[in-house]
Amino acid sequence: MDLSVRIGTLELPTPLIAASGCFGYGLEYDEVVDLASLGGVAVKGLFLAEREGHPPERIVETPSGMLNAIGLQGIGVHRFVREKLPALRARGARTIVNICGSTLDEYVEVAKVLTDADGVSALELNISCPNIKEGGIQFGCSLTGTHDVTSAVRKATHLPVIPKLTPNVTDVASFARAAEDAGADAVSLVNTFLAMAIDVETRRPKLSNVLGGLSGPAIRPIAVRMVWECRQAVKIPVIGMGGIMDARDALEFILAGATAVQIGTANFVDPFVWGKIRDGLVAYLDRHGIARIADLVGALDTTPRKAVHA
Amino acid sequence: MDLSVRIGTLELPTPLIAASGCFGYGLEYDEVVDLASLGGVAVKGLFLAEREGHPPERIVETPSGMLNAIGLQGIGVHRFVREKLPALRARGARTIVNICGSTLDEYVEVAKVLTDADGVSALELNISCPNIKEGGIQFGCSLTGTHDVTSAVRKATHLPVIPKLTPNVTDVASFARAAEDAGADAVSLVNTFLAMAIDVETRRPKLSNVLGGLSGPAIRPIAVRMVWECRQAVKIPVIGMGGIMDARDALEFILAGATAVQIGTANFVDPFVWGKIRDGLVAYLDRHGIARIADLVGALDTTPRKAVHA
Amino acid sequence: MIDAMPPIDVDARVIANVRLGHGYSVLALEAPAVGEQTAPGQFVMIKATPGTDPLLRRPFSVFEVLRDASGAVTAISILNKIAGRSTRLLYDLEPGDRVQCLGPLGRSFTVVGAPQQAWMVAGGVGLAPFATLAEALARAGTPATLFYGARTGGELFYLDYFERLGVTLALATEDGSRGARGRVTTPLEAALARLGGPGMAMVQACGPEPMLEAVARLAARHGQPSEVSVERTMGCGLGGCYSCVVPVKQGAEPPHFVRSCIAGPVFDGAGLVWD
Amino acid sequence: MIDAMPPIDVDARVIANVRLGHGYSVLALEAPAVGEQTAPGQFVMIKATPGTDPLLRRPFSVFEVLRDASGAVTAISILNKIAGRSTRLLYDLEPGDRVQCLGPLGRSFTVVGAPQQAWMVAGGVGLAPFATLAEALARAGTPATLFYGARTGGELFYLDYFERLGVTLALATEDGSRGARGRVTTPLEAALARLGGPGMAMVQACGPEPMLEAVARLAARHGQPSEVSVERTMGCGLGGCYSCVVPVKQGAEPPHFVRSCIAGPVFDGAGLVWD
Ligand SMILES: Cc1cc2nc3c(=O)[nH]c(=O)nc-3n(C[C@H](O)[C@H](O)[C@H](O)COP(=O)(O)OP(=O)(O)OC[C@H]3O[C@@H](n4cnc5c(N)ncnc54)[C@H](O)[C@@H]3O)c2cc1C
Ligand SMILES: Cc1cc2nc3c(=O)[nH]c(=O)nc-3n(C[C@H](O)[C@H](O)[C@H](O)COP(=O)(O)OP(=O)(O)OC[C@H]3O[C@@H](n4cnc5c(N)ncnc54)[C@H](O)[C@@H]3O)c2cc1C
Ligand SMILES: Cc1cc2nc3c(=O)[nH]c(=O)nc-3n(C[C@H](O)[C@H](O)[C@H](O)COP(=O)(O)O)c2cc1C
Ligand SMILES: Cc1cc2nc3c(=O)[nH]c(=O)nc-3n(C[C@H](O)[C@H](O)[C@H](O)COP(=O)(O)O)c2cc1C
Ligand code: FES
Ligand code: FES
Repeated sequence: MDLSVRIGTLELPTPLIAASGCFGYGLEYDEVVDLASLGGVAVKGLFLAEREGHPPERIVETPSGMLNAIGLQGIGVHRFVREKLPALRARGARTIVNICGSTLDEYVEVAKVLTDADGVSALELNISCPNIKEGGIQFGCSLTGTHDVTSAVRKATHLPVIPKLTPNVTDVASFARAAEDAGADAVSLVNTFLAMAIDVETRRPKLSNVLGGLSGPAIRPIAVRMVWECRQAVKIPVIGMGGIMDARDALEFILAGATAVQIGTANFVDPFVWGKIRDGLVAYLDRHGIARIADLVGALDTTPRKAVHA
Repeated sequence: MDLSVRIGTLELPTPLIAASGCFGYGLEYDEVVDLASLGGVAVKGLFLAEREGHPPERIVETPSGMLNAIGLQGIGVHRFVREKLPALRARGARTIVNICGSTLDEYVEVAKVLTDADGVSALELNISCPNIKEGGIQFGCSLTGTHDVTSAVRKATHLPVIPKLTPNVTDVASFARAAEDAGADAVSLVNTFLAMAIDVETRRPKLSNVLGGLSGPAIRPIAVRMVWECRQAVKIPVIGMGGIMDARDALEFILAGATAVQIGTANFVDPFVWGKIRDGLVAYLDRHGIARIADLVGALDTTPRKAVHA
Repeated sequence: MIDAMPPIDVDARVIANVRLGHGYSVLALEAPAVGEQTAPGQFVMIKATPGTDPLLRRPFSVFEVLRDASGAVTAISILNKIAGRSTRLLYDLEPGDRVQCLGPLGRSFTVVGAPQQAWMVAGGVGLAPFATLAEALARAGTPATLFYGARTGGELFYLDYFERLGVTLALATEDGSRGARGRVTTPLEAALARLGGPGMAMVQACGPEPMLEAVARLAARHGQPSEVSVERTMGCGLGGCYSCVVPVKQGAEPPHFVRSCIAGPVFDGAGLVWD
Repeated sequence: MIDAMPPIDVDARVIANVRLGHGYSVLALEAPAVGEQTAPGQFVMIKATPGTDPLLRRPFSVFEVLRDASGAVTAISILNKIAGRSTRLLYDLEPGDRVQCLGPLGRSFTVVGAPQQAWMVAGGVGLAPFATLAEALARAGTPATLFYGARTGGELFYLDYFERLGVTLALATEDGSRGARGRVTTPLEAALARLGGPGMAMVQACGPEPMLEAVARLAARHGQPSEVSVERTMGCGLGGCYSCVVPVKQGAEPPHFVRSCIAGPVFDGAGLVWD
């Protein structure tokens, strides 16, 4: 049973990637998961400098989902390269760095630092964080912005470039196209949906940031639709995510057209989810007599059923 | 305790309105709810002519939500006026007719028929049904389209005109503004989120229409955010909906800026939900010593809490 | 026939949950007010757990209407078969647990009278509506036969229950372990062929849709009326959502989608359009 | 002090769920492998029900580590207080039910040794981490006092448990029904004033944050070290989500948000920044 997939030049042993911001810098999970056994590890979004992020409350649970407004707290790319990357490399993790910028130049700067460093497998461009004004969302919500950041980073690195798309747009497929035109090696989606929750007793927002990003199973049907739309719009690989809790959910994304999938919120609910999903994928391939999971990518059959009546 | 609210010239005894497509033509619930006790009844979307809608499967459950692709099956506006409206009027229901059109002219035609009829309280313009190509979504996803349909219907009727906005856009507030500029008396939102679900065993979509609209608690945090954005963008009343299951949920929308709320999916889960939410609202006003629910509209306090640290 | 009383919603206590094996259980719910109003073939909408996952209720035929010694209705039961999440949750319920039970809903089977016979045709969990129908037929003194098919003999339940009511049994199993080998339509067709003339039996069926179609066609071919109870995904059970439609003939015009929760689940077998 | 062993996730059977009243219960879970590794003040992440609503686990201090006659660990218990949905679900669990229990997690309290005394300060459900700490202190022969405050006498639990371990009790209730009237800080402050000199007592607190702040300030003012266990909303308990941060002093630099699930929940009281 072959679970390996390719994202451009990147060869992943499984299609299961830890989603950015849901897996710390990877090393936090060293004790519970063999980092090398994952398809990849997308680390928490990094700017050039350190960031404190938003004050609590930073998360709140919602029906089958959660809102977060962490505010991209992080150690900055330089400390990351010094303090985290060597250990990740030592463990054989395929590290995908989720990069952020307040300006186009900052994205390029961060990309260069990571390109010169040893042990980075790919760059995921976070142009879709809904939680901070200067979090790149101004790029992610405009086609030209998406194109410009992607091509600027493209020019600055030989590493695979993976713009991460926001679902808070009318036509996500056009953003996938803009990324492809700008030389992206793949696109990943979805980031979280801009949302809010209110404590009706205090009449205040539940999050200090007022707004937060919705993730988890609640958003899965929308995310699957968006992956399906992007699959039809571009030739480059699509990395799908949004509410994947088990192998069945991962297969929904793969059948819709995702070459690989990322798992975020589910890792909070169960840090041992990785082995369970992996085993579930193997069992599915087995049950259906399919040798390679890659053969299932986009295999959704949408031919109409026999009409119920004339 | 005063639960009444005003939508333009329309005076509603409570802010609780049955959402279109989730309450049949109202009369289906005659046995379980006193239709006159509701703030209003938004009936199933109507075209000029009858429609068969999509073949089954038409709905599928998802985490804390459901997808539907009914395809606007309906009896058409003429039969509605003949067969349903008199009975609705007799029961003292405030009937809000959700109108659809394949063309701008059809919207106007349907509006005229209903304006000449007796017993229609308002027209809700369905420019946001995600489930059929010609369901007006082409209007609902373009600012000019939204403006044009609204002003055309505005000119054709003296009834309150309430464009219903789709959440499948980048900036819903701009659509609320377009509607207001075109003379809308209020806007209602959200319609469902375009989504899909896949049966991984058969590798086919679960819905015959492939795509469907996501409703229910899963979408509530996104819908509340959109209502809050619209509240700040326009002066006309905002009618909020999306996953309201209980009084607490309804209050979230009201505090975010909804003058009234609509309840759809919850009515499937519990057709007796109306009295429960009504009682919950009264208890809340009581507990907080508030005389009129109208005083809570947009009463969300977003002033930052005492900073956790400098 | 339509039940006149408005449906009610009961926060029903689980009285018993008897596992029959093969994923079947008989779940007894303390909902007498529902039971008193239930006509044979009507259904209830049940929410197995509070909370929003699973979100929607699920439809179940009323299986038994349970009575105490004095004959007063104490509860209803459903014949539950595990098909997915909610039926699994129901299967796992223990006495004392509670579920929301809304009903009775939908159109019921016609209770025919002698000399016409009632021929009930059940496939698998499609047995459910016939326990109450058999009781009504017994009360009416109508000669009744139950054609009952399952995969294997171990999945044929409540046979003694029907025998006690004087119902003639015609069984079929796909593995031949009990009754005729094959589909339930095999003994049915043989019996129809032996039947004197048109209109002598009202054929009433519940089970998988291919079976319903076969039964309706057989009955028509032999000049017998039929009623079939369809199972479509139901979001509300009250006519609110239009999820449960089936195509129904309307004379010359093209068939029309009808809501099976209010126009059905029991339909005239001759009126339905099959794929 | 950090626990060296990796956390494990146990599909734990509920052994008992003793309701103490006032919304409190002691829930015993068959998770010996977690109990064997637990140091005083560590916590577990518990998912009360399968499914996605509620979605996330909830953090709970390990209350007791339960042993059989031979001294082998058989289970852990948590002291659960109803605060919302998951704690309500846990309160309603019955023996035989199962929950997912991940742990042990986080940094534990320091077990000081004589001549230094250990002063435990508990507010309400903040009692939870001190049962295991009291045991460890008893094993170490460290003189221990429990300052324990609640709204009313009926909410002071497990007093005999601590007495059996030779812990001196100093109680306070807001309604004065038991011990000193007022906050637990009242008897604490009095005792600190009587204490001979700096460093003689390690003050260890768990409870509402205003109480933790007051305790840390009092201890500092009287020259005693303190450790406080904070309660922040936790999404993962493993350092993955950054939801649980508290501001910690770092010398001259501005304070810094630190993840309380891995750097805490127990912190040096002098190191935290209070609003
Ligand atoms: C009028 C009526 C009466 C019924 N009576 C009984 C009964 O007496 N006993 C019994 O065990 N079952 C009965 N059913 C079927 C029962 O409603 C479904 O098995 C149940 O809804 C499945 O829910 P689930 O959550 O377990 O499965 P899900 O997880 O919702 O889905 C699992 C599988 O079940 C299918 N399914 C989902 N909903 C329905 C549905 N409404 N009808 C048929 N298949 C469905 C799905 O397509 C999927 O293939 C009846 C259905 C109807 C419409
Ligand atoms: C390290 C740690 C140890 C804890 N130990 C215990 C214990 O031993 N016994 C016990 O009863 N409780 C303990 N708590 C608190 C417990 O985790 C919360 O009461 C619980 O998460 C509430 O979940 P809920 O679903 O019942 O409430 P929700 O429905 O999630 O929320 C209801 C209320 O509880 C608040 N709340 C939600 N999550 C938390 C949280 N993580 N911490 C504090 N308040 C929260 C919400 O803000 C809201 O006001 C501990 C918390 C932490 C961080
Ligand atoms: C707490 C939290 C923090 C996140 N931080 C980031 C981030 O730093 N960068 C990013 O691109 N996405 C971030 N995300 C989004 C996730 O990577 C993912 O796109 C989203 O959560 C949907 O996947 P899921 O439903 O599996 O969680 C974050 C999500 C959560 C819940
Ligand atoms: C089965 C179904 C049918 C619907 N039909 C319509 C419709 O005809 N016209 C319309 O404007 N909205 C329709 N909607 C959308 C609802 O009116 C409402 O906007 C949406 O469901 C969100 O509210 P809820 O989460 O409370 O259901 C439909 C929704 C459902 C679930
Ligand atoms: S189930 Fe909703 S209309 Fe039939
Ligand atoms: S709870 Fe997730 S980082 Fe602490």
